Amino acid sequence: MSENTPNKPKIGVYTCHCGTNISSMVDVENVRDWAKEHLGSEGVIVSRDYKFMCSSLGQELIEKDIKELGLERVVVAACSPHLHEKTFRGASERAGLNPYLTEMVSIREQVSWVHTDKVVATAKAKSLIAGTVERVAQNAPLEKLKVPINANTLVVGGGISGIQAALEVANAGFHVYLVEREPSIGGHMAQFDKTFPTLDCSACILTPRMVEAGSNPNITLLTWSEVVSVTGFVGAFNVTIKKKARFVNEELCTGCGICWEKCPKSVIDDVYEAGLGYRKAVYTPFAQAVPKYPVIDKPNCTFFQKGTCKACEKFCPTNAIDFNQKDEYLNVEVGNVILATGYDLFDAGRVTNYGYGRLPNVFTSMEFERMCNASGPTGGEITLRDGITKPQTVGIIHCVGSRDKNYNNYCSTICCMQSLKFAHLVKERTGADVYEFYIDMRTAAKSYDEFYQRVLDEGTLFVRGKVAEVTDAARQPHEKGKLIVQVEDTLIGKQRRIPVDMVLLSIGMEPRADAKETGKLFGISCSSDGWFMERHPKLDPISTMTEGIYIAGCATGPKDIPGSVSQGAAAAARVLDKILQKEVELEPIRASVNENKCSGCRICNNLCPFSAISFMPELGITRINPALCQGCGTCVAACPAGAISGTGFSNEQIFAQIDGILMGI
Amino acid sequence: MSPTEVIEQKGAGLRKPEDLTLLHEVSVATAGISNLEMCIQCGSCGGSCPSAADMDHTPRMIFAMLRAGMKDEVLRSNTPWVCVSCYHCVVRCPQKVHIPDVMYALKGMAIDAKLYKDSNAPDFAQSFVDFVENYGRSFEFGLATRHYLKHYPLRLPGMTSMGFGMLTSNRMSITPKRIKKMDQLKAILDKAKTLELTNE
Amino acid sequence: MSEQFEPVIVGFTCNWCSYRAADTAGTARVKYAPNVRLIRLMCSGRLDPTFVMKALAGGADGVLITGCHPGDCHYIEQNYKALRRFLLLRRTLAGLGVEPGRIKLIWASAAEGLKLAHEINQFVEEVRALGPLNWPKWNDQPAEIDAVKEVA
Amino acid sequence: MSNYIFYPGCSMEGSAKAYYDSLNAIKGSLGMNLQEIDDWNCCGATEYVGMNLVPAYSLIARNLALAANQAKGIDTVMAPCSACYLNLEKADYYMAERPTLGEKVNEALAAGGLHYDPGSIQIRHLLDVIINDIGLETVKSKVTNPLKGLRVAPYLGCMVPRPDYQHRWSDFEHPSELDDVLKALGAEVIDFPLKTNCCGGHMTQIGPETAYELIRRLVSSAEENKADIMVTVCPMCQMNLDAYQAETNRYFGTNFHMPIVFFTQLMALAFGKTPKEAGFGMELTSTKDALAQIGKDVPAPAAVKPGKKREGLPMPAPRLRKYAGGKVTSE
Repeated sequence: MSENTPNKPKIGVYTCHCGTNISSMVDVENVRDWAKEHLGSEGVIVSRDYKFMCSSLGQELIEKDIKELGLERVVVAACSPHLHEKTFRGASERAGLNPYLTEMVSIREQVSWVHTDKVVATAKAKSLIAGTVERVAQNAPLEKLKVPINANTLVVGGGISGIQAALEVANAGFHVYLVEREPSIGGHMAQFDKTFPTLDCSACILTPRMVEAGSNPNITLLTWSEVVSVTGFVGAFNVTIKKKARFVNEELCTGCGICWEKCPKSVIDDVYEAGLGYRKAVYTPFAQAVPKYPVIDKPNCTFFQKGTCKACEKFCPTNAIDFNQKDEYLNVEVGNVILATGYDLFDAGRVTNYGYGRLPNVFTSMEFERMCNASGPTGGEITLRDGITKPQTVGIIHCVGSRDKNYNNYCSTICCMQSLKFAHLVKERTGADVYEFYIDMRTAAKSYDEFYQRVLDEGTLFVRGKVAEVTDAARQPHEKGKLIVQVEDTLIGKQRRIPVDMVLLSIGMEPRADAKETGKLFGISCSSDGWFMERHPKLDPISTMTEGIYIAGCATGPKDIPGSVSQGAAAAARVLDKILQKEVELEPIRASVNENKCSGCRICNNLCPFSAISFMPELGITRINPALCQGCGTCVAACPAGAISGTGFSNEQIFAQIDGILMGI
Repeated sequence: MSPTEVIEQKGAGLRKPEDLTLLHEVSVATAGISNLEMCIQCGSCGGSCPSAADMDHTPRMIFAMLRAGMKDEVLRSNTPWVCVSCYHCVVRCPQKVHIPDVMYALKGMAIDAKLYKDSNAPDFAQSFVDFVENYGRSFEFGLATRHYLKHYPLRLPGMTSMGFGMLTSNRMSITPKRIKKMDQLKAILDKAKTLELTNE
Repeated sequence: MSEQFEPVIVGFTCNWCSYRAADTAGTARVKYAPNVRLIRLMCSGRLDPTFVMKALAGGADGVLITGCHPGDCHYIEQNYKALRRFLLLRRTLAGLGVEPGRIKLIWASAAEGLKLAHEINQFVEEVRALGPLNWPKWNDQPAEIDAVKEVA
Repeated sequence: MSNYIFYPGCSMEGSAKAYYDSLNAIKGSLGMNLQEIDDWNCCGATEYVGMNLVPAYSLIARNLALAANQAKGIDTVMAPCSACYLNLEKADYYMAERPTLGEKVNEALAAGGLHYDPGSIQIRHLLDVIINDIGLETVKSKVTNPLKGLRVAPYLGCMVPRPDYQHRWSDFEHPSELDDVLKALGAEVIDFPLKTNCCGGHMTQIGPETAYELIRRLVSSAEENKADIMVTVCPMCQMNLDAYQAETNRYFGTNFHMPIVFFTQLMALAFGKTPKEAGFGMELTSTKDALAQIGKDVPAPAAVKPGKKREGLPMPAPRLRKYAGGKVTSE
């Protein structure tokens, strides 16, 4: 081992092979020897390589060197710090070295995986290591910040995923605010008739959960409400919730239903009935709604629009109608947030070649769900748009708006199973012939393929091909008066025209139209498809880049019911873990003002979006509140006097890193 | 070589890199970016095609055959020649494959390889090209007459009513027009023919 | 390969978006030019203009500054401050006789690994076209060089 | 006055003369000033583009280069023929999408002293210009003779709404633009389900049976929807449906009689022009019954005087010369 260079801390460099992930493109042994030789003057006293640095043996190697060689700094050249920084800082800490004196160099994500020339890649790895060796010498030991966790939790979205999350947290004894923008919780699942592959009634399995959420004393149910602002950070979020005026006094209302019985105004229900049925201007979306209180739909209410009517008020036995009710704003403090905001359905009218909106007997999957539902507009009868005629032939088209670069590139994952369920329901209730038009049959979950087998056995006719068009233009006499589904049957390589009475479009899922704004509100980002982005797509699918904000259900991507429920429960478990720790550790990356250098120029004062910077007029200087500072470093970069320094990313550290990187040239 | 021979010779399935070479070759010969390698074999092209019934292979099958390296079979196929350039397939294709332009590319390759023999289509194209290269304009009467004389002589009596109609209704001139700067156009086309398009 | 000029480029990335975009590019095995070396900051707002001067004075031929898309900043709006500094820096460089094209600002979200790789490739070509950075007037006006180095 | 560089295309002087005549009859009322591209050449239709890429796109691009040179502040080339419109648009789009193609084409153009930068001029179809520049209100204001009682099937064909690289049209499958113009003329417009289906294209020449079936579908659907007349924006569609309708009837043993004219012809009638000025009388499937619906009569076609020396050159003898284009790639 080489001798320590005077005035330089003792540094150890550890280069990982990552199996062959790194070593196939970076000459790891060469890097190891080079670091010892060329960076010896920079303080490197030991340089080692290892097959898997992140393994316990790899970590022990570092711990041993810290203890035996008295290392004062550690550099691990391996994968991205976002994967293993915690691992290696933990190893250092166990060996008695302040964790913030350990840095990682990403030579896998930034070198071996993205370059193709081994010589050049090796040179780049060396340059990055040199930069980090210089930087780490400037690192200072830091102590983690600890902030207490508020035990209250906010759950946004009252679909099955949000309900599950709220119940798990509440049942553990902690308070939950469950916010839902519709008048009732239940989400899309409340609209379905049957659920695949077991065919249990959706309402039968969902309503008990809804009732539980509505009656749990630990859950404050805020329906017909939306989150309008969020400030603070993990452990201490301050959330403002807008409670839209219901025009119904919840204290007095018994949910008896006389108001909507008497209301003279019928409105097409585009939300719950998917446009297939009607509701009144004062309504609850469905009979089992939780809470049971109705809302008055102001833009459609005769009294609000014309000034007369008030039928609901006249007949209400408890005087619960209150036309003067105003929107309320509620401020709540929570420690963690779970976003389970769900999905929108693809607009079938965009695929004009399928004729939705032009050809009456083309239906969307959600319209069909409502049609099948005994409480739906047809009382569970499967009929054509006229409400009478039973179809004799039905065509079901998969992948509408999904797996298509013209619309959404991704697979919506549930449509194959949904379509198979429809085939079964049509057969069972009408005996009609059913055609399924699919590109690929995707039934990859427990008991799903068995259901496909069952539907095959029931005599459904499968045609492998993406439907080209649905038309009413007959070419042959037997096509007259029918909808003709034109498709290449790709298994026989011939175009077919199949006349049917009814077409069902299995429409895909889309991110909520306002997902981006919601993301901004909570400080999380969306993927290029528009779904909320996970901290790690495989290993941390329910966390986000923002501490304390968790995501669950279809808000993160298309999912079936079991997937949504699992994520809701998982997010709740993560929140409970945080609550039980009572406080949360934060990265100690903060800015502070050297009061001797501060000239009081106030340039930095308006830069902080977290209001952490304030001017002390009596002292003529500026101070930074470390509890509010988030560590972005903008003020550090702006201070003309160099009076503000940022821990973890100080000027000295960055300058040293630049020097190191450019050293070889 | 029959398609089965091709497959037997190379072994079943996609063989690298020879088979991909054919896909690549067609891709390079296609105007714009073909996206040919992105085909997921969904059949929305074959389903959309108004003349699919007259094709010996649907466009989708042609793309599968290109992947399998079945060059002769593809260039002998009537598919590209029966394509009516309606562009329904391209706007419906979920992978944005430039299907009609791939068909154009295959026609050019078939002419070069002298493989397509079953119809007069290449001749029609050739007559058209001749007119354009000599006059700078196309010429419906000359084209139609020349074409029908050569390929449907028996139909000509039936068609004369139409041809006569076109003439008497003043819609067909008996003589072609020539552009003024034919030499300029010739120079451009002569130069163009020496230029090979390679992949970027 | 012939004797092609290989520029050295220092890139500053935001911890939340563009550094993760580099992770995304890596995970997806997207290939890009090896000329760039990335330095992680917490936010593009942390970018002190002297970092750029230091890199250019120290031998880099170009500097890439990357941040979250406007409106997507993890710290709400600090990337706008990076944009302001970037515009100022371009003018300063022009004043020093250095091509402003040697610095570039791009937005890349954590999902945009492909975009980041594409932008890196493009910038490498742009700087390659500019040739090696030779600080003007260095030989005849050493005082000025020292001033630049001082700032850096 | 709106100024346009005008690319008529070969058929405007031949089979689509009615289109040309009627356009000339209405352009003044619509305030359109058309400057024909000097010495334009054929766009290559669907045949030349089936040859090698570089010659095909050089042929088209010569027109774009000439147009751009002639433009002097005019930003649009207007083409009334769908195939011409699409080919010009394609050349402009692909030269940009695939820069190597653009370079090669410009290398070829340079041999003729020309150059074209993709994107330097907009390429638009006549219908697009009428709808979006002139506007429906102007069209309505010029109607003196509303086409009341005339049931019209709007037929756009393929190459105008598709592939639509620049997203100029309301839909690929059921665009509404042509319907809107015809409604403005006072006609009764049917919801024609096949409005963007194919007329058979070049198949009338190389595989007539295929084309006859496509013609049959269109004509029978128009009849079923009780249209008096079909209206198109494309010379090829008009030619196929009009001139080959009798052949189609013979082939299937049917008895369709569905006249088809250009939309500009109906515009001219509605603007008060005579049927002759509007180019009627040149169609092979008679418009007599249809015009009777609006109280008009079809003029007799002008007789061709045989033997008169015309502008132009004699026909070349058929030569079966092998196409001498560059190879696509190595074999």
